[in-house]
Amino acid sequence: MRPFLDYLHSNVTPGEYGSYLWAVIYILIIFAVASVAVMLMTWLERKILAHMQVRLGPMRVGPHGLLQPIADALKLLTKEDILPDEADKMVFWFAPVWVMMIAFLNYVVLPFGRTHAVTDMNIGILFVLGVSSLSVLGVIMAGWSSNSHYPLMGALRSSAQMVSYEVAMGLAIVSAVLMTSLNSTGTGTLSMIGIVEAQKAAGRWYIFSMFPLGLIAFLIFAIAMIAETNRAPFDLPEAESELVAGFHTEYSGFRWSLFFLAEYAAMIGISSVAVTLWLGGYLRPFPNLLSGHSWDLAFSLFPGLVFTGMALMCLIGAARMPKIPQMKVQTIGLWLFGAVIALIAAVLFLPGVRERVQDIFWFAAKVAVFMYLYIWYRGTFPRYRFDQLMNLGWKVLLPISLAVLILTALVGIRQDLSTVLMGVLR
Amino acid sequence: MSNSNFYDDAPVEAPGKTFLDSTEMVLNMGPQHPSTHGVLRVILKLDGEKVLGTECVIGYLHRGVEKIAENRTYAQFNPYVDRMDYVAAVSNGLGYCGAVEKLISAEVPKRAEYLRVILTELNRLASHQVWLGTHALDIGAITPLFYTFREREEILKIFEKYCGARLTTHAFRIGGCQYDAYEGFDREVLAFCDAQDPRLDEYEELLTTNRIWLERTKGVGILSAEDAIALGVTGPVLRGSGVRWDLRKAQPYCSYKDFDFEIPIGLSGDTFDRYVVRIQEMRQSLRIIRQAVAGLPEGPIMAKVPKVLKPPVGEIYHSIEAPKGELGYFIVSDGSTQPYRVRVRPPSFVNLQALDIMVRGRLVADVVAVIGTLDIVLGEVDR
Amino acid sequence: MSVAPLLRKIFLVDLIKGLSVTFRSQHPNELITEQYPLERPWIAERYRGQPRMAVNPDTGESLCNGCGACALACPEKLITVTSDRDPVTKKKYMTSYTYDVSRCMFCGLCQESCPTDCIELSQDYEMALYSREGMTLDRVRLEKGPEPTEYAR
Amino acid sequence: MPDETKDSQSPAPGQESPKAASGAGSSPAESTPAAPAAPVPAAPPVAAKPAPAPAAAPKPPARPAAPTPQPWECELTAQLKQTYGSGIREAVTYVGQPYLVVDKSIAHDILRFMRDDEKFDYLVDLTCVHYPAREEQFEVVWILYSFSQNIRIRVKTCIKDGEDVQSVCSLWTTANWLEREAYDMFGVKFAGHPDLRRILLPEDWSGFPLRKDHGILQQDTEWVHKNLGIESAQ
Repeated sequence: MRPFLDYLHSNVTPGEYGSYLWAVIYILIIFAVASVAVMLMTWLERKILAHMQVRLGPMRVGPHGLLQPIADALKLLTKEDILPDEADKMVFWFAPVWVMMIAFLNYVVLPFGRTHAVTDMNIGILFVLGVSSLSVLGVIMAGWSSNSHYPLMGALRSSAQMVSYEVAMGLAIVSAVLMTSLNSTGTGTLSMIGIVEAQKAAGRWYIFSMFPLGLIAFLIFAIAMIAETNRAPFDLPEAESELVAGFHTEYSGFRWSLFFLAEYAAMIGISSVAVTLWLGGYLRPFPNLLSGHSWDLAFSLFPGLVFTGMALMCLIGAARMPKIPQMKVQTIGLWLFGAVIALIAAVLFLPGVRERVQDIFWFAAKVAVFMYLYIWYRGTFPRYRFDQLMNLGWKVLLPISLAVLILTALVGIRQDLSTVLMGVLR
Repeated sequence: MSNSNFYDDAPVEAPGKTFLDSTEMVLNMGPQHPSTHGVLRVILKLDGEKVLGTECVIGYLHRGVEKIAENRTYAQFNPYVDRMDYVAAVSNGLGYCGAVEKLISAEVPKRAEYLRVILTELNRLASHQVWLGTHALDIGAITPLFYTFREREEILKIFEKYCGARLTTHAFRIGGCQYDAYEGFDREVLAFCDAQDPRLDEYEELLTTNRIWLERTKGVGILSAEDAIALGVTGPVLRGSGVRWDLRKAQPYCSYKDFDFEIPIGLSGDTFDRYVVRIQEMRQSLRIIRQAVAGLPEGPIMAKVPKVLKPPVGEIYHSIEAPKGELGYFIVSDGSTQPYRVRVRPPSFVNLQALDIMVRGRLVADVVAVIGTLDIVLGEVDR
Repeated sequence: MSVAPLLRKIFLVDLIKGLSVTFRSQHPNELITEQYPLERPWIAERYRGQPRMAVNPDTGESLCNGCGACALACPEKLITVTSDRDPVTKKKYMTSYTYDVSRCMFCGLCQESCPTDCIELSQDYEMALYSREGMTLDRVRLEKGPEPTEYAR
Repeated sequence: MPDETKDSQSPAPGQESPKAASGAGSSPAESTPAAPAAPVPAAPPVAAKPAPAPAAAPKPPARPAAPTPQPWECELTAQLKQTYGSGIREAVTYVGQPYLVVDKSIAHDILRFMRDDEKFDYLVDLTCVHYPAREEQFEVVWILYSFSQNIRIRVKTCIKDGEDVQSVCSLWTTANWLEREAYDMFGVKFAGHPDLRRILLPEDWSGFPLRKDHGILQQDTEWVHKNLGIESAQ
């Protein structure tokens, strides 16, 4: 029991600490939180998209449709599980499981805080790249095993798309990794925590370093990651107006919900990678500009303040609910919801908690921005056509990312280069 | 409705070859496909994603409107025409009433004609808004649909106030209009026009300059002017191909002579041109509405038409510029109270025929873009 | 390609313009959704909805004189009127009246043809039923007029 | 009238027809049909004084001034009559709309002539009318329009039941579906059509619904009887 609790006083991840038990606990927590985040994400997506489209979105299940994801989940779980007669049963059964597994496998190395990660692999980012490219396998399995035209075409599109955008994405990642080696010690790292710590040491996020190289690399990654997760405007594999539902046309009920869960989990996962690589991961904003004890304190109050704000929004919303008998239950529900959030806010203000939670909060906030962007793009842009998508991937993103990589390398070794050049000239 | 010939073209399976060696795939799109605008079924012959040929299977919504007409009196058939192109019901009514009026040589009062113009042009706006929303939705932009339907709602409210129905309006009667403009009609219509201009700009901001939209529409579904004329397409599809022909100008009916407006045309006949033509047409419609409201004369709204219509023996063809193209009615009268034959010349039906030539050799994604740009309504295709 | 369009393309001006449109639309004032059973939709005065028959408010007698003009005018032939002649006053009066709403397309030709303004299409629009029975309205139902539906949760 | 012609503009690029100006302006007989609402000069507008008509509903309305078909005389008809003689059975205008009734044997030639020489490059519509009482039961109607002259005319021919008409698919591509629809609805066969099948109705439909002898309830009753095993309630 002792070593079990001892971990809490250590300052490393469970992986480094070597405690399998804690690793399992972390995994369970991450799985639970990610699932809840996905549910919340579906609600947010529907709400935000609705508001962009001058609609209200879900309003009936719970106050402002807050319980809609639960209702959806219940519906999906109780739906008939249809297995097409002509399908390749084994593969058809396995595809959603595979996609789901891969989507969550990424979370193993994601650092939500200095110590909040399952493990800190020294090849972390390589692991992410490797694992995320496996998800295409599940999509192909789903499309092929359905034995139907639309899924097959969706799968074909998906495989081509994911493979080609992985190249640009990988090159963009390499340029970020390259930046880690450009510190005083000259030792680069592939570890996710290492990369964040390198940004801390460098005193700036990589999106701003070597301006505009970091920014361009980040933008390339940001585009490629939308394509990787099959989201608008690159949602060709499931292009609704063309392929009905793409690779998961034949899926229904629980199996379909696994795909759905995996898609959102992958979105959150890949956004976390972008945050880690370019946006300083779990670091708080302006570590240099606004340093000092009082600023530290001010920033540590942020999580609590945000939750207080959310609680206030709930309470105001509850107060402004129409005063009619039909809305009574909903109003009470919103009051309660606000109260729960207020309670969380109160907990977050506690001195012991607020230091430990800060990392996670900043990380989550940065990921949330990406989530909003995902929804925003979906609400705004038309969809690319298949050949245009390939053009963009191979003819635009790939050359630019190559150029960025080379330039980053050149800028990184400019001192050595000039020495060498000088030597040659002499 | 069958497609026997279509499958006959499939390559004969050579001995020792499996289906894996075949490069062609037959994809059945519709009738329950998200982007076939109703119950259109298109069978695509594909090589990978490339379209080798199409076959439209239509008739799922066939209600035999022409047969119904032979069993109704002239006035009774009027509500049925609303059900053909149900997003432009008012235009259908205008065409039918105009045809019967010509048959009985009735002179429609000026005020009624102006009211008809206002409502028909509002309907053109509504129809184009439905087109824009669904077309953008097909290409993947899901938001314009809601913006366009928001504005369409305003038009439908005006319709509801004017004639008591939103979609199947039955707004006009043979010889004029049943309803006079309600109190505040002109004010509301003008307010709508003023609100519409910035909204149109908003749509254009979302789409016209958007690089994805441009890539998806430019050079897609090109229809040359020669092909367009040979295929008999009309309306924005014809004008998008560069033929400046609009029945409102070429053979003005219903006081369109009085109004000053332009006919926008496209240059290359691609999807983007048709998009621009329709957007410009919406602006021209606003212009016409403003002029018509400003010049709305006083007076009767109904010509003196006998209650029981018995047109003289004869036949008539009357066509109007509906939002989708030339909507014609060919009516044969045998002197009785019921038409002997009513033939509807549906613009959507004829325009749909151009689908094959427009998508051959292009990608699957272009098929939905082209179906969207043709702006078909299956109620009218199948009648 | 001149410089300005190129720059616009590089800095994604077109995309940002589109994004700003959707972003602006999120303002709560732009919402247009009507929460239907809670909020009653606006209905025009001339709305053509469920049919009803007017009665003389003073005497409670039907305004219908049994002429059958509505039945003649109806394109769907869904109105049946039977009438009789009063032996004393020699006036025609209506004996029964049925209206099949399930086939009605609300064109309004019946109310236009009615010489006494008896049959009219009212503003009631909640006519959905779980079965076809009850869709054929008789005189009593028509004179009682629409019964507004109460929705409760 | 010339204004309208000008407004309509020239259609296809490079198709500046010299007929555009002269066709509408020169002969009054030819320009009349272009006016959609203008009544034929000989027939005064009927709606001018139908005074007693609306009063009594059942009584047939007075139709003293009903428009009557007028002979259509212009260069075109003269030329056609000269070439085809009695093949041109009628050339008349009715309410300002000219039409030709021609023999079935020369219909295709006339249509080709119309398209090639007279620039009627747009086939507006193709349809049929069924007159069961006549010996030549079906009247096939082609409605043609010329962009350059801004004139719409109808060409009609009469055929017996079971006879073929020459398809015009080779002249106007648009005829393809229109002929299929005419076949679907009337059973009129178009010889030389590349793919003459039903278009709106299912392949296994029996009969041709727009023929006058096709009862509207007959198909319904049969279907209900066959598939549901009950008598149709209609």
